[in-house]
Amino acid sequence: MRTDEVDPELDEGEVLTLHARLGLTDDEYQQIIDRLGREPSRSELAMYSVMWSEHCSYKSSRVHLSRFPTEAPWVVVGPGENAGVVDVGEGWLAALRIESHNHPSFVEPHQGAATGVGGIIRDIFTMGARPIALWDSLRFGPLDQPRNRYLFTGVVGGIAAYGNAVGVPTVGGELAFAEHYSDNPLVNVMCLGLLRAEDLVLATSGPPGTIAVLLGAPTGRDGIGGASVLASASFDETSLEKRPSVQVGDPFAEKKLIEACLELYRKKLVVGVQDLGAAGLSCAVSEPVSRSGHGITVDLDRVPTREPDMTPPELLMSESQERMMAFVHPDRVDEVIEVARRWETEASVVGEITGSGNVVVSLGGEVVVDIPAQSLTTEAPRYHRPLGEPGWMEDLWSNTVKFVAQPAIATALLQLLAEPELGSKAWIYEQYDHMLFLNTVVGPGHDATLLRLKGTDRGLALSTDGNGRVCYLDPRRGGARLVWEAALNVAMVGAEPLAVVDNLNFGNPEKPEVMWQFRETVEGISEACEALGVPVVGGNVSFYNETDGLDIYPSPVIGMLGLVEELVWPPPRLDRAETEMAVYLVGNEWAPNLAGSAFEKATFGHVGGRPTGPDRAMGRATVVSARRLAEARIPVLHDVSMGGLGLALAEICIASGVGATVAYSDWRFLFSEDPHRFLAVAPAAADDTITAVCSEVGVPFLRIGTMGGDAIVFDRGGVRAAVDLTLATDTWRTSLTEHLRN
Amino acid sequence: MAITRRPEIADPEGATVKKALTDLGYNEVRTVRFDRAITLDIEEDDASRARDRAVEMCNRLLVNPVLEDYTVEVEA
Amino acid sequence: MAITRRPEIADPEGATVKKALTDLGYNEVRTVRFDRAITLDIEEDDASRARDRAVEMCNRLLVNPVLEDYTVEVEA
Amino acid sequence: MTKVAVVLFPGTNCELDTAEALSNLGADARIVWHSESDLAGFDGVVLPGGFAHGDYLRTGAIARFSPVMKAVAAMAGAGRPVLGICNGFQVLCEAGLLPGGFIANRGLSFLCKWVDLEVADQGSMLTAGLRPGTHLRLPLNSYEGNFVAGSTEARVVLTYRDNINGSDRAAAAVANEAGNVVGVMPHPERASADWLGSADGNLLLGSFLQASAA
Ligand SMILES: Nc1ncnc2c1ncn2[C@@H]1O[C@H](COP(=O)(O)OP(=O)(O)O)[C@@H](O)[C@H]1O
Ligand SMILES: [Mg+2]
Repeated sequence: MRTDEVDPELDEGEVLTLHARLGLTDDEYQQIIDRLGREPSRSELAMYSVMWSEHCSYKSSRVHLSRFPTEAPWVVVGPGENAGVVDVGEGWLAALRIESHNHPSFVEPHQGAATGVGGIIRDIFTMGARPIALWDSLRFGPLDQPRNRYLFTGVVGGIAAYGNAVGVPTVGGELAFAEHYSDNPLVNVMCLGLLRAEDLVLATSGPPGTIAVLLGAPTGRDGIGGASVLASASFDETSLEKRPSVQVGDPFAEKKLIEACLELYRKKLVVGVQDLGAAGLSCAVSEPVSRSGHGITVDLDRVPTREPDMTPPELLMSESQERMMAFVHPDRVDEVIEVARRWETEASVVGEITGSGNVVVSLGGEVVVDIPAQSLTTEAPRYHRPLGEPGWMEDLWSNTVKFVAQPAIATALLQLLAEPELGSKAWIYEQYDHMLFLNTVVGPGHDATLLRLKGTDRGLALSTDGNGRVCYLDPRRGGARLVWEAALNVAMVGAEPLAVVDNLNFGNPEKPEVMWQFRETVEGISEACEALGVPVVGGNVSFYNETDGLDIYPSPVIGMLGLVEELVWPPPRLDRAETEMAVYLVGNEWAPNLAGSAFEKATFGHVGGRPTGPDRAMGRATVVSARRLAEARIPVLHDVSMGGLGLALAEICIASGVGATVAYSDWRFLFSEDPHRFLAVAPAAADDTITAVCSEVGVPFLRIGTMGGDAIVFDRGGVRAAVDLTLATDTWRTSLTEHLRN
Repeated sequence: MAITRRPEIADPEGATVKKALTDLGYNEVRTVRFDRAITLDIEEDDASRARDRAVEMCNRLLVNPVLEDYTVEVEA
Repeated sequence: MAITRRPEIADPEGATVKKALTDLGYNEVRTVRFDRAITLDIEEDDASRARDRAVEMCNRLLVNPVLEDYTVEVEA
Repeated sequence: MTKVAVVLFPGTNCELDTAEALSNLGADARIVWHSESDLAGFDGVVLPGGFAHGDYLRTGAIARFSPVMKAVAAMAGAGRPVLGICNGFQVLCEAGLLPGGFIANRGLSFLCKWVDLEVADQGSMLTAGLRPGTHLRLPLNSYEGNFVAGSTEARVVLTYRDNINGSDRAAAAVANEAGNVVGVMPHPERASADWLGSADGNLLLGSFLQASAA
C-alpha cells in the first residue's frame, strides 16, 4: 500500500490537513480511520471526500427524504437509482429525473449549464431509456445587474448549445428572478426518457467475473473535486478562483455515447451501467458493486487520459464529462467494444467484479486503494442536523400590506405583464429545439407540455414549478402548493398526475433555520403527494446555496408527470379563445390573500404575510374537473398561478388575439395566487357540459365574463378598468428582451 | 488579439478535427487546437493607449477568463 | 494557420460584438472581425513539407473557400 | 413503393422524424449509415437535420468525407433527387453539390420557430407543382441558417417572407442548376401533420417522392 502518492500541490507538512482541504471534517476523518483501522492513503481519502460529500451522500438530507411517499402500483423504480421509472401503459415505461447544476453555472454559466444538461441526460439513458425531452427551471438575480444578465444569457446559451446538438429537445421550463439568487443562480434541468418494459437496465455490477468497461471521453483534470468543492460548500469571493476545475461539455461525444449505449442495451450486451457524474470514477466503481454486494478491482493504467501525468487521486475524482461504466459478461466484451467503435466511442476494460466486497484500485501494479465498497456508500455519514423555526417567521407573517384604497387595476396588470418572470419566454424557448422527435403536441408557452406517446393514443404531460416567495413565507404550505400547482398544470392539457420528481435547492444546512425550511418543505410536498395519490420517484438536493452568508429563498422545484389515456385533437390551448365565448372561473371561492404574490412584489416590492395553504378536497376536485373538461373538448383551460386571475386572463387574450370583459367584486381576487383555481373558456353551447362536470365533481364554478373586443376589461358594477390588448401584448412580448438590451 | 484556450481545458472540437484529419490520412498530426482571433480597428493614435483599451475590452467582454488566455498586439 | 473570413462575407459575430463594445462605451472601435486560428502539432522534420501538407489540409477540410481565406505559418 | 435513403451521420438527429414523415406519405424510407458506399436500389436520398460530427470545424465540413457522400454525388450526377434538410443542406454545400455556404444567423441566436415561406421557383424537384408565390409554413431550427451565396449563382426555390436569419436573397431553399439537388433550411418533416402545427411540409416531401418515383 502506497500512502505517499505524488500530489504536486502538497508537500509533506500539509498531509495532515489534506482531509480538510478535500472538504472532510475532523470527525469524518476519524470515522474513516476507525472503519479502516489505519490511516487512509491519499487516493482513498480522495474517494471518501467525494463519496461522502453532501452532493453524493445526501448526508444532511437523507433522514428527511425518507418521509416522501414513493410507492404506487405504476412505480417500477423509485428513488435511489439514477432515475425514477413509471409504467405509462402499452408496454412503455417513462424514466424521469431532475438535477441541479447551480454552482458550476455560477462559475461558468455556459459550460456549467451545458454540462448540467449532459449529466441529467446520462441519468436517463443509464436506465435503458432514450432521452426524449428536457425542461429547464432557472432562477437568477434581477436583470438590471450586468452580471445577472451575463449569467442568464450564458446559461440559456449553454442549455441551447448542448441540448440542441445532443439531439434532445428542451420543451419547457420555468424562470424566476429575485435578489437572493444574484450570486447563486439556480439551474435545474429535468429529463424524460422512454423505454420498453423489457429494456430496463439498472446500475448494478453483476456477479464476480463481470468486466467493467469504461466508455466515452478520455479523462482529464476536469472538475477535480467538483462534488466536494463546488456543490457542497458555500460561496464567497474565493470561489471564483476555483475556476481551473471547470468542465467543458461535448454534446457530440454524448450523442454518440447515447446511441452506443442504446445499441448495447438493445443487443442485451450489458448487465448494468452507471454514468460518471459527480465523483466520477469513484462513484461509478463503488455504487454498483455496493448495490450488488460485491467488490471490484480497477486498473488505473487502463483509463484513457487526455492529459499526461495524472495522479491516482485525480483519476478517481475527475469529473470529465460524457463517460459511462458498463458491466459486461466476460464473453461479450468484444461485442461491446465493437459497438462502441462503430459509434466512434472509446471503450476500455478497466476492472473486474470480485467477491471480496472491497474496491481495490491499482496503478503501475501497485495498490493505491483497498477499502470496503459499502464504506463509501451505505456507510457514509448521515446527519440529524439541528433544526429550528426561524425567529423571523412571526414577523414575516404579520408584515402585510394595508390597502387604504383600491389600486389602479389597469396599471397593476401592465406592471405584471412587464415583469420578466411573468412575460413571454419565447426569447428562451426559441433558442431551444423544442420540436425534435415530432412528439410536441402542446409546446412551451402553456401550463404543461403535452407529448404524444408515439405508437399509442396516449400522451404525457409535464410541468416544472417553483415559487421562492411563497416557500420563503411558508415552506410547508409552499412545498405543498407547488405539488398542487404542478398537478393542475398537467390537468390543464387533460392529464392525470402520475409521478413527481423534486429538486430541493436550499441554503446552508448547518444553519438550523435552513434545515427547518428543508424539513417543512419535505413535509409539505409529502402531504400534497399523499393527498393526490402521486409518488415521488426521484429528485435531487442542492445545499449551500448561499453567498456571503445570505441564503437563497428555500427553492424547491417540482416536476410533475401526468398521463393522458386518450389524446383529443385539438387539445386545450391558450390560443383557442374566440369572440363571444364565455369565461368561467372554476375552483375555490376563498377570501383572497395576496401574501407572496407577484402583485405585491411588483407594485410594492413587498414580500410578506402568510400565504394560504392548500386544501385536499378542493385540490382533487379542481384536478379532476380540469381533466374531464379537457376530455370534453373545452377549448381553453388555464390555471390561475403567479400573477393571479388578472394575468391568467391576459395570457389567454394575448395568445388568442381577442379581448375580454370579466366582472369582479373584490379587486384582490384579480391578483391573489391562492391555489386550486383555473379559467375555462368555451362557446355558449358548452355551458351545459361545464355545469354538468363541475356539479358532478363538486367544484364551485362561476361564469365571470365573455371574450370579445380589443381590450382586457375588468368590470365592477359598471366601473371599468381596461387595458388595450395591443399594449398588453407588446408589454408581455418584450418584458424579457427589454431587460436584456445592453 | 489572439485568444487561446487554457491548456488544461478540454477541446472537443480540436479532438474531433484531429480524428477527421487522421481519417483522411494525415497521420502526422498529433494535436489540433482551435483558438480565436479578434481584430479590432480602433480610432486611436496612441499605440499604448490603444493597447490598454484593448486589454480592458478583453477583460470585460471579449475573453472568458475561466477558459481562455489572451495576448494583445497593436499595429499602426 | 489563420483562417479569415473573406471580406465580402458578412460577419454577424463581429457586428454583434462591435455593438456590445460600443454599448460599453468603447466608441473608438470602428470594426471588429472574428477569425479562427488552428494550431496543428505535426510530426514532420521538413518544414517545407509540413507546410505543403498543412496547405493541403486547409484546401481539403479546414477551410471553406466560399467563405474563408487562410494563411499558413510553420514553426519548428 | 418508392424507396428512399435517409442518411445517418454520427450526430444526425432528425433521421427518425424524416423517415416517419416520408413513410406516412407511402414511401419505403430506410435509414442508411454514413459509412455505406452504395446506394444502389434507392430512388432518392435525404440528408436529414442534426449536428453531423457535432458541427465542429464548420457545419457539414467533416460529414462530406463520409463514404456515403460519393454515392450521394453519383445519384446527384445521375439526376436522381437528392434532398438536404437543415444540416443536410449544409453538408450538400460543403460537398460542392450545391452552391454557397452558411454562417451564423443574423442576431447570433439559435432559432427554433415557425416561419412563413414563399415558393420562388417551381423548377426544382422539391417545389415542382407548387405555383410561385404559394405560401408555406414550416419550422426553422438552426444557428447557422444564414445562407451565403458568395460569388455563386444560387438558384433560390423558396424564400423567407421575413428574412430572420439574414440569408442572401432571403433564400430558404436552394437548388442546383438541374433542379434535382435541393437544400432546404426549414424542416418539412416537422410540418407533416396538422397536429404538429402545419402539414405544408408534406407538399415538399410529396414532390420529392414523386420525383423519386419517376
Ligand atoms: N426556462 C424556460 N425554458 C423553456 N421554457 C420556459 C422557461 N420558462 C418558462 N417557459 C415556458 O413558458 C411557459 C410559462 O411558464 P410558467 O409561467 O412557469 O407556467 P406556469 O405558471 O403554468 O407554471 C411554460 O410553457 C414554460 O414551459
Ligand atoms: Mg400554469
